[in-house]
Amino acid sequence: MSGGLPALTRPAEDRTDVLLDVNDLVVHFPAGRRGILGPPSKVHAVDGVSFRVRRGTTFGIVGESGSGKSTTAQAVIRLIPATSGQIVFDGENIADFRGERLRLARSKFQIVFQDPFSALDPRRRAGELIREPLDLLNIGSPKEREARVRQLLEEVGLPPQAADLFPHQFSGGQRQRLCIARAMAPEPDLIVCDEAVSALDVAIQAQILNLLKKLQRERGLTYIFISHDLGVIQHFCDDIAVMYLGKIVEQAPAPVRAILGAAPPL
Amino acid sequence: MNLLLHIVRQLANAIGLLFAVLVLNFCLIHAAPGDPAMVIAGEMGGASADVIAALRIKYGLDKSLFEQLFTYMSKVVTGDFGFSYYFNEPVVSLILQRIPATLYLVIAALVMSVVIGTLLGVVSARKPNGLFSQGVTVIALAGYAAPVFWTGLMLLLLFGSVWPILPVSGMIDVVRPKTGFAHVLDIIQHLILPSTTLALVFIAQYSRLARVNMIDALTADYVRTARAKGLPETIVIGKHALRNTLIPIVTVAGLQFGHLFAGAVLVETVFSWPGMGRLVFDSILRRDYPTLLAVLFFSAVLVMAANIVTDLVYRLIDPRIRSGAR
Amino acid sequence: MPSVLPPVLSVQNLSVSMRGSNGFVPVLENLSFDVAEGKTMALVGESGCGKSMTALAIMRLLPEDFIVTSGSIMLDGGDVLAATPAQLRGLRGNKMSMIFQEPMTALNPLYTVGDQIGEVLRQHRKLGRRDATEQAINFLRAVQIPAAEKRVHAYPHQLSGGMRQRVMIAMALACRPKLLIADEPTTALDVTVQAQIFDLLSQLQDETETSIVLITHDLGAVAELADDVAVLYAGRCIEKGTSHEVISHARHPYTRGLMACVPHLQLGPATRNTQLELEEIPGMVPPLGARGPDCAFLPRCASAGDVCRTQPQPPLESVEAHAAVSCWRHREIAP
Amino acid sequence: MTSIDTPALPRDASTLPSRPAISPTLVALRQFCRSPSGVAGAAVLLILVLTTVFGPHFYGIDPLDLVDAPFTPPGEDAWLGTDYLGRDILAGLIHGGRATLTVGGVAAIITIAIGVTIGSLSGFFGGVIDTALVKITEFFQILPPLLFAMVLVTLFGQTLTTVTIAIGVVSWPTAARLTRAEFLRLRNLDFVKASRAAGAGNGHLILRVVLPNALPPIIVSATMAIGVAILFEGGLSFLGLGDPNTMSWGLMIGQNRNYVLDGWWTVIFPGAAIFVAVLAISLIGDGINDAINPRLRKRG
Repeated sequence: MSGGLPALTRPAEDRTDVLLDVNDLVVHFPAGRRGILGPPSKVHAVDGVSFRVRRGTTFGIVGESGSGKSTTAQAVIRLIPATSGQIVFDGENIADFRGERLRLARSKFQIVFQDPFSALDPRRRAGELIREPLDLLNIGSPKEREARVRQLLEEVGLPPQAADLFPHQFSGGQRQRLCIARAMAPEPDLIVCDEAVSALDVAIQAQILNLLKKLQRERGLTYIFISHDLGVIQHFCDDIAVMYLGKIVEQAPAPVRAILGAAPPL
Repeated sequence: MNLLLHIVRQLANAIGLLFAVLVLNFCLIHAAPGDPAMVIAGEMGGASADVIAALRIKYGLDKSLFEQLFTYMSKVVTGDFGFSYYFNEPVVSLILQRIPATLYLVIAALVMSVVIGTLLGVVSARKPNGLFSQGVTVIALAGYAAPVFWTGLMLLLLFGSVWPILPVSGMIDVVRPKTGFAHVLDIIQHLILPSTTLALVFIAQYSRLARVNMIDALTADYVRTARAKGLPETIVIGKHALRNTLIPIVTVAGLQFGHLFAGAVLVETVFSWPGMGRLVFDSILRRDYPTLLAVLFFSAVLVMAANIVTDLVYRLIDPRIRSGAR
Repeated sequence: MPSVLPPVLSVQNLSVSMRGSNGFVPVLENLSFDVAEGKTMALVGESGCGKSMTALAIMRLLPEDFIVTSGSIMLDGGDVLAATPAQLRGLRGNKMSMIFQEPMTALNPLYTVGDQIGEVLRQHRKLGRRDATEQAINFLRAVQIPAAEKRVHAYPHQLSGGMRQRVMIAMALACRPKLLIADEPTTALDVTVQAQIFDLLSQLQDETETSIVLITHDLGAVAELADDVAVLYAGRCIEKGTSHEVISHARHPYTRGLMACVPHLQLGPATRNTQLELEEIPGMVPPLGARGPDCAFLPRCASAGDVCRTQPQPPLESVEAHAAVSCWRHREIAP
Repeated sequence: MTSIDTPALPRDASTLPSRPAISPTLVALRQFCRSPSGVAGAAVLLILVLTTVFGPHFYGIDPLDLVDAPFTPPGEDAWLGTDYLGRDILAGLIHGGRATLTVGGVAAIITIAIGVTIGSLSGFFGGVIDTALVKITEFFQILPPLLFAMVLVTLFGQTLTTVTIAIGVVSWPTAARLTRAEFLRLRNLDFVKASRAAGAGNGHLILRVVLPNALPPIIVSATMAIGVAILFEGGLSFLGLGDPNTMSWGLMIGQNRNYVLDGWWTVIFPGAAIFVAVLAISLIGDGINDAINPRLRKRG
């Protein structure tokens, strides 16, 4: 899919280079009832969203808080139940996956959350946290998993002995590196970065963005990058979708046009 | 309008729960070992054969369980909770006579424990490491650990023999019955010891609760904002922090009402206070099951009423709930 | 700072320390700056650099384990640090007031917005309850809150984040204070709302000539709103000057690195730079208690020389009329 | 594995603490040993348990046989005096303690088992399960616990087992409410979602991820539950609903209730025993509370 706006009709093109194809994704949350008998009122968090993500690229979703960007991303990797819609991942509609089939498919798509201080279980050591995906999806033998953990720590720029430390012994930036190592453990094709750098200081933010870029180059990873910071999105993403009140209102490759010009330009 | 809707919903919920209590009572009668008729008649008084036979027909014990439930319900709904052979009165009137005494006791204890408990907690939160605060913590622990019937007996001993300035049993002065205002004063005098005994345990709980919540409130952002506005400490604490501290206390007060009631049974037994608690004690001695189960039901009604009241008070204090943002 | 009037706020060698497990740990070391009337001074730095502690020290609202270990804070000629509790209450909300980062929790959820604004007026201007509410409505209009006469009876949870911050601003400016301290006023808000709050602050400043101390880590805000800026790193001021001078001609390697880290939004057609690495500052801020006499930025500084490793951190050396920097090699780094 | 075009990622090992911290449970244990109330409570409780277990060997008097004239004040022959029948109070305390402490312990276990199960299921799953379980909890809450237990014991017989089960069955709502609140809070934290994303099923999430983090407040409420159960057993025995042929502290008070003016010691010593036991347990609960949230302790 070259630059330019995606034409409304989908031209037939090479299936292989599209990793993820989301069609008319809808997520409604029940929000209590008006009267005792009245119909349950619903929050229309995501209201019919469609987009495609090419393999090895970074698809950015930007929008204000409450625009539904995080809900969309978490619904795509089935962390939040979608009301309706298709999620074709690597040719299969994972929206229909259930139980064990879904659980095993999770090795293909992982997530890094925004707040490093609540994304790591405070009662377990860093090594165990990175190992957890391998244990749950029983990838490789125990010895291999141990080696894999050390190798992952190395790749995200943390020393091997970090494996024995508890989350409260790391800084915000280091914790985010742990989360990235953990997301990479089962060697996924897609990693959702849900505001992964928003809670970090500017200098640390740059380190993490460069780390993610390096890992994408080396491993051909595909990212869905969620943020409210247009500067970061424009710098980091190949394609951008802008969400407003649960809908995609604008979609284009990044460098062509900045859309929401509200950020104080320097 | 929203409030009315809420109250209707609360009442519906209450009726549902009380209906469940009645079903529970019914099941208890049938689940208890032995013949339900015996249970209904009560082993002690009036257990003659023909009374049992009459009861069998009255409660349709020969019919299917479901029909029995229906007959039991139809009776209870019309207020017929059975007949107490020991007291020779319908159970309902027996209980209605005793409810006021228990209400005086429980409400006096509740008010005393919430007010004193909150005061102790709030004051000790100001200087958490201060001497006063340590003292309050010790009193709280002791008050919580002392069994209420034991403290009751202690007070009975103290004011009964050592320092006889307070009446130690019953609700009114039987020797010199008084009328009008003096009568009320007499009841209050009799009420002091039992309500204090009952309140002690809950003063302990509320002071701990108030202390922890006040400490949290004092570190909240809005208290910092209040101070940044140059408001004097009295307003910062009295207006801003206190009202936020009251919310958990009101919630717990609603939930604790059942425990308060349970404590009343013990206190009434110690001070022979003529309430439902004393009635329960007597009905157990005489295996008077209908009364026992009826008291259980009526106390559930009172606790339900208390929950509804505390919920309304809660909505009064916290506007977030009032506007439906549950 | 060439200003004819005496500065509204003058902070000299302010140091704040935290009572750690063994002895006091410096959080802020020898910070000095002045703010003239109607001017905005920005304190910029990453989390943990002590900028918020400065604000709380000025307001004498330091949390329990933090104390001012040295320095003076003069507000409109009065010594804040020597003020008695009664005098302090007279200053806060009246001569100097503050708005905080989390508008969600900074307002008391159980009282109406009008009541919380009216409180300041009742306390400092001895207004009656009705007049105070009256004034509160005017102030709500002044901060551009629509339907102010209705919103005055609203509770905080019924307002959006942006609205609540406007209420905080109304509350802070109700008694026309000489100084307004804004501690990261927009960090918790959306980008679009941030711009509105910044516009509001600058507009109110023009009308009321209030001096503002703006605490932020957003360099964009500094460029747009601040007249002067002080860059803080690990509790020390490493660069100071007019915002134009510091932003266009940063001298300290940390300030320069900070500028380069931020992926700036290029409007219009821009070169394809997604593959380029963002300039980054490796390592992390030295934690509290691990800050020796030498330059705090040394472990992360790419242009550190021998002089930096042997000498302690230099005091602020004024390079020009409106700029000063604390770096031995600033001439080689930014000629 | 250094990458090609950027220098090897700087290993900011220098700023990582060298020694790994000990596990949170060990930290909590160490904090507990430092909290005066915790240690004091544990010591007193240990003494109580030891006396009830080994007491009968050293102090061979049987609590039921008549040792001396009724209401003999504490003196040489009966250290703590005799009760209304002339039975030895000290023997009663030793043997009674065994019943009271076991009932307290077992009933607390039942309470926590039911409470944590219901609380965790309703807190974790939410939705219909949550509404149903909350309704059940609400139902149990409107019945005054002691009254309900009295009805159960009266109908199902006054044995130690029915008393224990009755106490357990009526007092689980407190633990259920607390567990549900903890699970609701923890369920939304990212590390639970992260584990689910890593392939964890509900079972793993509940038992291995959420429960360990919810344990501290549950342990405190479990400790408190023992104290509540002891007071409960005392109340039932006091009302004559305890197991008639096993001596327990509450029973001693209940039997001598009417003679308090004749022999104060018949009532004060058993009551003091309950008081000390429950106080010790509350101190332990306080100590654990300090250990798990030091923030409170710093402010005293």
